[in-house]
Amino acid sequence: MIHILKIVTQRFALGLLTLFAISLIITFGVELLPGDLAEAILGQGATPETVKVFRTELGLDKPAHLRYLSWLYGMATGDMGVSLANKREISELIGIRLSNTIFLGGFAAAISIPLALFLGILAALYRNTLYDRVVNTFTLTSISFPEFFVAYILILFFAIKLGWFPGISNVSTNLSLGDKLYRSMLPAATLTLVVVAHMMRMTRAAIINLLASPYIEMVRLKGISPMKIILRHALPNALAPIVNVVAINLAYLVVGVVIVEVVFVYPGLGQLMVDSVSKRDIPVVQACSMIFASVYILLNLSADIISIVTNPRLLHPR
Amino acid sequence: MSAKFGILVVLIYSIVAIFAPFIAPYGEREILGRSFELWSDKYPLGTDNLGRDMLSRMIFGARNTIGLALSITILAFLLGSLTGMIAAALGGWVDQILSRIVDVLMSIPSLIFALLILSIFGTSVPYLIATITVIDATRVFRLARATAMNVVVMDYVEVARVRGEKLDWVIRKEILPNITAPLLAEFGLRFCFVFLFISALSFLGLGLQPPSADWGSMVRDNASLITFEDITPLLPAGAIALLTVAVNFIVDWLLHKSSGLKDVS
Amino acid sequence: MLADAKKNSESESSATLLEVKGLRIEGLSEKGWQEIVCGVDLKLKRGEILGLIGESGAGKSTIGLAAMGFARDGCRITSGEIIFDGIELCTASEEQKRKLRGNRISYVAQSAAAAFNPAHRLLDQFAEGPVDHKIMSRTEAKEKGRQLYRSLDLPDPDNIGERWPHQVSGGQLQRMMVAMAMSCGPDLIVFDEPTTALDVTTQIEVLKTIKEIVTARNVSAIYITHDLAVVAQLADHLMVLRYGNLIEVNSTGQILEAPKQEYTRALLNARTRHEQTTVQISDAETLLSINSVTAGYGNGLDILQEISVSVERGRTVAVVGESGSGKSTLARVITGLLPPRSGEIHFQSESLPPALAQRSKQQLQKVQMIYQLPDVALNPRQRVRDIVGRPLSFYLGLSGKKREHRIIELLEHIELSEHYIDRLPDELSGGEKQRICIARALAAEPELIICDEVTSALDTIVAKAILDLLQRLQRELSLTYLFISHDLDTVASIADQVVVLYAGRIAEQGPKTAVFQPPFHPYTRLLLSSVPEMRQGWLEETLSTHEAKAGIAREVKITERGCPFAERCPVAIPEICVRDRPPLQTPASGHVFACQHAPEMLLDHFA
Amino acid sequence: MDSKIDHIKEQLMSGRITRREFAQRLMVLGIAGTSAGTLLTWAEKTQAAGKRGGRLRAGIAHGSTTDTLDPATYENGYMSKINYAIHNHLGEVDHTGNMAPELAESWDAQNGAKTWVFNLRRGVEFHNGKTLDSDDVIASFQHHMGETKSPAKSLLKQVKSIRKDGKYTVVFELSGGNADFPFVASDYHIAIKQAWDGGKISPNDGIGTGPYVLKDMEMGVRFFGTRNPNYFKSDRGWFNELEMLSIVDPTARSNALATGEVDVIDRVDLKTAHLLARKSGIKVEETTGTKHYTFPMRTDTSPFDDNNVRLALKHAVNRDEIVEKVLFGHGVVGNDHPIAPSQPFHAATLAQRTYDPDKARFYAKKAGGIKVKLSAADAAFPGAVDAAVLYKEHAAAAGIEIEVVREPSDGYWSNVWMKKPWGACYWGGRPTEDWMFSTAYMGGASWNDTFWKNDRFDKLLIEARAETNQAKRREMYFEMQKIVSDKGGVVVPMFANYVFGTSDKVAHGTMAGNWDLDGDKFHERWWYS
Repeated sequence: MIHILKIVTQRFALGLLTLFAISLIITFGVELLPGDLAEAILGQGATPETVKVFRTELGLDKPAHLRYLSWLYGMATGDMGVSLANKREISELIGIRLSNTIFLGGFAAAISIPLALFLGILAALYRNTLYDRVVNTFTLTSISFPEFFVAYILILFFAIKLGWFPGISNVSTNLSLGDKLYRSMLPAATLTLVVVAHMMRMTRAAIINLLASPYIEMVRLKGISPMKIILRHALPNALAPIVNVVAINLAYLVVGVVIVEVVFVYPGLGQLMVDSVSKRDIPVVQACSMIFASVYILLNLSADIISIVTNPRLLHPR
Repeated sequence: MSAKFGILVVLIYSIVAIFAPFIAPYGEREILGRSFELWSDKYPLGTDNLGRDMLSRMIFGARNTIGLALSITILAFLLGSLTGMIAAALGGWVDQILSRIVDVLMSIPSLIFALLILSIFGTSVPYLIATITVIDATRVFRLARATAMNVVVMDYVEVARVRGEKLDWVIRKEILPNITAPLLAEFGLRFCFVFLFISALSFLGLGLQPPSADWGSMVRDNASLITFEDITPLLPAGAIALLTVAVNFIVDWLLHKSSGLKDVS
Repeated sequence: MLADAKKNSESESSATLLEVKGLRIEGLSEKGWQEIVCGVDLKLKRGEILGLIGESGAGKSTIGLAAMGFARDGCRITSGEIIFDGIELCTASEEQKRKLRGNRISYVAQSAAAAFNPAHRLLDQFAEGPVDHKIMSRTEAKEKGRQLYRSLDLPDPDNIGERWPHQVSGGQLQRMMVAMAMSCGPDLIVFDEPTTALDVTTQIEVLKTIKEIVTARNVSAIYITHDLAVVAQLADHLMVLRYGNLIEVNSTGQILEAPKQEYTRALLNARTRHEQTTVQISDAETLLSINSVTAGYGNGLDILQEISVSVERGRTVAVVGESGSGKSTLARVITGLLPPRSGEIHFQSESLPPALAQRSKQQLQKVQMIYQLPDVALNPRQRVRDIVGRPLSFYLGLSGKKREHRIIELLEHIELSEHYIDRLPDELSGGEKQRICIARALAAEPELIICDEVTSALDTIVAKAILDLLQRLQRELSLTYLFISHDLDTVASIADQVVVLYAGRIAEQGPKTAVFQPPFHPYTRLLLSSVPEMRQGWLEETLSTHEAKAGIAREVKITERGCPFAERCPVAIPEICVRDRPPLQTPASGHVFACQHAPEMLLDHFA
Repeated sequence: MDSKIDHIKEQLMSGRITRREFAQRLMVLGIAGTSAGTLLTWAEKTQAAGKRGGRLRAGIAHGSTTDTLDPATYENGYMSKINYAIHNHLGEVDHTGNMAPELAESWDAQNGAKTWVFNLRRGVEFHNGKTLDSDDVIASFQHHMGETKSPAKSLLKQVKSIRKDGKYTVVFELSGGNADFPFVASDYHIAIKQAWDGGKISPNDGIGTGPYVLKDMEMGVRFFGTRNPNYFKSDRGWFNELEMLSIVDPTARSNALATGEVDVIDRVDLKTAHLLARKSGIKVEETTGTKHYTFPMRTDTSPFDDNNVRLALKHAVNRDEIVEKVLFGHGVVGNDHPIAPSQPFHAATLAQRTYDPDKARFYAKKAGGIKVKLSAADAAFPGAVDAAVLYKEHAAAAGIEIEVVREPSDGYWSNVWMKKPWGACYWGGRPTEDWMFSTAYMGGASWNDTFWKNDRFDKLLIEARAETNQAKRREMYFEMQKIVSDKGGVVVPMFANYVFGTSDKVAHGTMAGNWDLDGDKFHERWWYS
């Protein structure tokens, strides 16, 4: 147990370091982008005078490193600051978006993870059969279409032709859970198609990899049924690589869904970040990237912890 | 069987890509007729929004897309696997530093990262290649490092070290040949992710320079037609999908060949 | 059909349990399907133990598994009949066979560490068979498990089952696997080399368990091994196999006393101890001297404590001990892979830098190493030419024709033809691989070769050939060996000097003649008495001895104080041995041992 | 007489008088009998169709999380539609392109159009119940003057002072005569908001006098408002509720309309407009306005400082093909000046420039050969990259080499526009000729994206501004258009229509073309049939 705690603390510290590095990269990356918030917001309407006034109003006339330091101080004291563009509290701004993003990601994960495991296990069980080939080809095909394209195809069939689900998912906070699920069905399905192949292939590969191991031969020689062999003996040992891939895909579901958000008009965090980058709203970009990075780091950390917890060698040292 | 199919597809694609100017009925950028003409003898797959021959665009697209995807994937593998192996072979602080850098890069959403870089430096082909290469290389690094770790503990690597071999030999001759199989498997998937990434970028307006044809951008340009049950966008998308499936068939077969025989003892 | 089978089993209950007729099995290789078992017949009566002997590639395991109606992936049974208690297994459905496996026929694998699922507790794995075969409830099954553990004298039998596989020592794990095979009360157990990977002392412990199980419960068994001496302790009949063919079948006694076939005699011979007198070199130069080296990994315990060994040119120094005694660590210290915490290493009176990176090419060239597992010591992606050729170009700068010529010369040295030059390791047998490792070491033209358990992964006949080769090379090229082994038999045949290592400390050290003759250090004595002898009844005799009772079934533990061997020592003096470091004694010049007892006392003890 | 009838017709249509008032005024004018009957039937059609009720759901392009309610930061179509839903302005552009009173009941120019007096409508209430007066108007203007980030600042530079003359009169003193000042004063930025203590507006309060009361808003996502029960226009603002979603992706927008998620979308993807129109229950409509797409060249930069180069390039483009393939026919060709055919002073008699590779080759030869880069991004206008590609092909036929550079959409306006020598640009157009020319063609104007200066042109511009004689004015603007077309640095290949889609349940009268969706006032002017 102390062992795990040590790993967790260590990773946590490294995670903070990573966050710090990212905040630096993002700040100065956005800083390097041509133009700033004043120019971006005024757009075609920017003249040197108006831009100057706007900059002063925003505090953009101060040097970048000073702004970064004050941001860092705010962050350290738990204050995310306010959006430059509309002066709203970033925590409030992001709060709604984040919960939407997590809702969609969670929904997609709730479909895709069990589905991927199920398909992967079956593919491992019936490897090199027609079923295996069909599932493999189908999933490969589904990941070789761009996300927006998958989305459009789903919209064509399920929204336009069949009319089962809405073509856009403008969820708002006051919707009931059922309504929310109904409205986000298509984006969740799109995401599922996008991530399921990777997880399914990994599940299959990890299990097949283990099927050659002596202890699997041993249980086969104990006369245990093939399904039980996979569920009881192969799966627990294949968990570490599977969990890793699941973590990567979960991170993707939270972090990488900008395009699905655009297509389905889903008010998520990705859209917020893209908007803010293009408007150079640095505090919001910072906050978003911190959240994304934290999600990534936390998911990886939990994958590591699950790997440890499911591995008796690490959990119960001699 | 499926491997033969894969090889056949890749072969056809390569021929099309290499000999595009001789195969295509019209030029890549030639504006011929009206917008969105239907399929006809003159234009076998109709014309695109500017009245360019769709078939010719597809054929030249093969050239640009495969060329781009291939060079990005190869570069990413060179960069990623080399650094990954160095991290595994040297361990210690070198490994720590490289791994942390990769962690940082991977924690930034890749689209955002690309958006930043390409907006700063512009979307010329070299920057496009460099950006996607770096993003892809981080994934390759993780894989290369993890697999190389398993090789590094082998006695034959120890033999080489005790012999006094330099890092370059250990990586080139001892580690690399033994991790090619998993790297190859990843290559197949990465290759297709590059297409997808290019098309996602062109969704955000950062793809390849016009008027060059590439499948990713072609999918994007015509994607809106699909909701009106027009199959035009399915052509480039299908071309990508077919290639992806074919490449992965070959990779699966290679993997099976290299690992399958070990099962028999 | 079913009624027939039942009748069969009733009428022949004392007669044949398993009958195999004309069994042919093919395996998939690069060249396609090839026959690996070529028409084998066997018959096994109830309560009988049949030994299947042969080298690797003989098809023993394949036959053993076929007896369960099982063929590994990449294998297929092409013809023949396998009748188990009236049931034809070749034609039986998968479901039928599944019901037999683990239930009426069970299996004990070579490595329990690999055969136990690391993700489940031991008792759960024990209970899995009976529960899934619906023989008993989970609680009943677990209770049965605890009973079996108790009757097998496993430590802490009530709780050991709650442990995870990695928490139990190799010998105990192997015994628990034997217990697991008994979980459903089978009619037949297939033992597939169950002791091959173990130390001699542990081997006795496992053999004891098997013997108890099989004889006491009247279970039939097929015992697969390459070690005649081991199977002689158990089997009623022996079948000698080679390349999938039956060479000789007879009762154990007959085979041991009067083998009919040349090959059987070779198998017997390989286990017979042959003392060899080595060339005496007067005034031998000290090549390597290790001066009170202490070493360990990371922040852990000292794995080696104040070890001093010197190796003279042209001689062979053997380092002996069970696993965990620190033998391989010593090799790593010498090669520079593990810089010692204290102490020095001199080579040809020149001080060797402790870390690998600090050593010069010349220094590295002088010490070469051969590893225990040729499979992982050879890069599977390099051809023999590159493997052997690399030291030639690296150290000696040879290239082109000269290099090629030298490679062929080296191949001749190791008795392989020049056709091997283009092979990959996968295309070589275990013995051939080890020969290539030797050639690679020779290619560097070293002064000293460290041989780390070079024969323990090989079949007996092959191992003997390798030892012969090493000795021949030593004579011809006047090589110096530091020979690491747990097998006293091997050591006895090759060493000039012997160092007995226990828990990182030297227990006894000196000329072979001195070490292997009374007075013995108690540990040396234990090791010697554990080496199986090629005669029936040896096991029972050994088990009855005083030192075996005290010494086997224990693990090597490093202690901070006292004598680490104290708790396994039959003559340990209570309190003193646990508390005080044993004094170093020199009964004769060059012979040192560490014990509280005086040599004369020990002579008495083991008289 | 006709003009008077027209005037009350307009008043009826823009909702300032009711049908009953219309009939009364006809009587006052002494119109009776058949013609009165015809007019009344017409009035019936125009007006009576208006029906209260329902929730209008619109899917609007643009919209960003970084948007704010501050009128000084309105930069996209989504916010300007919200602007018109919440706020009113002094006047509004009606469907004829003329200025009609809104919060100002009437206005007067004095002193050679240097002094403007605006009389405010009485009894107009803000959403919070406060009654509008001249302080509010002055505060609203001052928000865009002086130290401000507002893009309207440059428009209001001509305003020397604003003062109130009683509770309902505001007087503007201009530095020079401007006959079009009511247009300027009704610029969309200058929403009339309430003056709080201290005489300043609170820019982000979301309170106005407009047809809808802001209830809920998430920037870049959704706007929700309910009908303003006290709206001063009794025959406007028919819908009970208004919901506007920001749907940036064009395909998503048309999907939303096709699946009935919204009732109105703007900026229909031209590529698929004909397909969308074919769907049952959906109408695709368009209005022609002042929106035009241009390729401005920096005339201060080589080689564009040579008018031969400019003329060569102007002749080297096939406008018809661009209109056909980029606008899919939803627009008209341009004549290298920014005045739309729908505008009153459009130079209709000016010869239309056509694709003429020979002439282009001639000018190119005079310039010593042309090899240039054209920067474009779809941020400039939808299809800009395609248009540039087509241009390249057209010019190639005249031996002119154009390299198309696709610029990132992100940051296009700050990094490419007015920076790169030749690029693509979008102009929503300005309601008056003077405004358009002063904004982008007068020497030294801050948005003079061609960096062009022509003395004759600048002189005409100043004169025309204060000229009140319409015939003279027409002549002057005609000459200016010719100068821009022949000597200017801009290629104007096309005027683009506003193309939008609606459900067929949505009805409307004649639509204004100054902005998309009926002058961005669809929510106020339309109703459910």
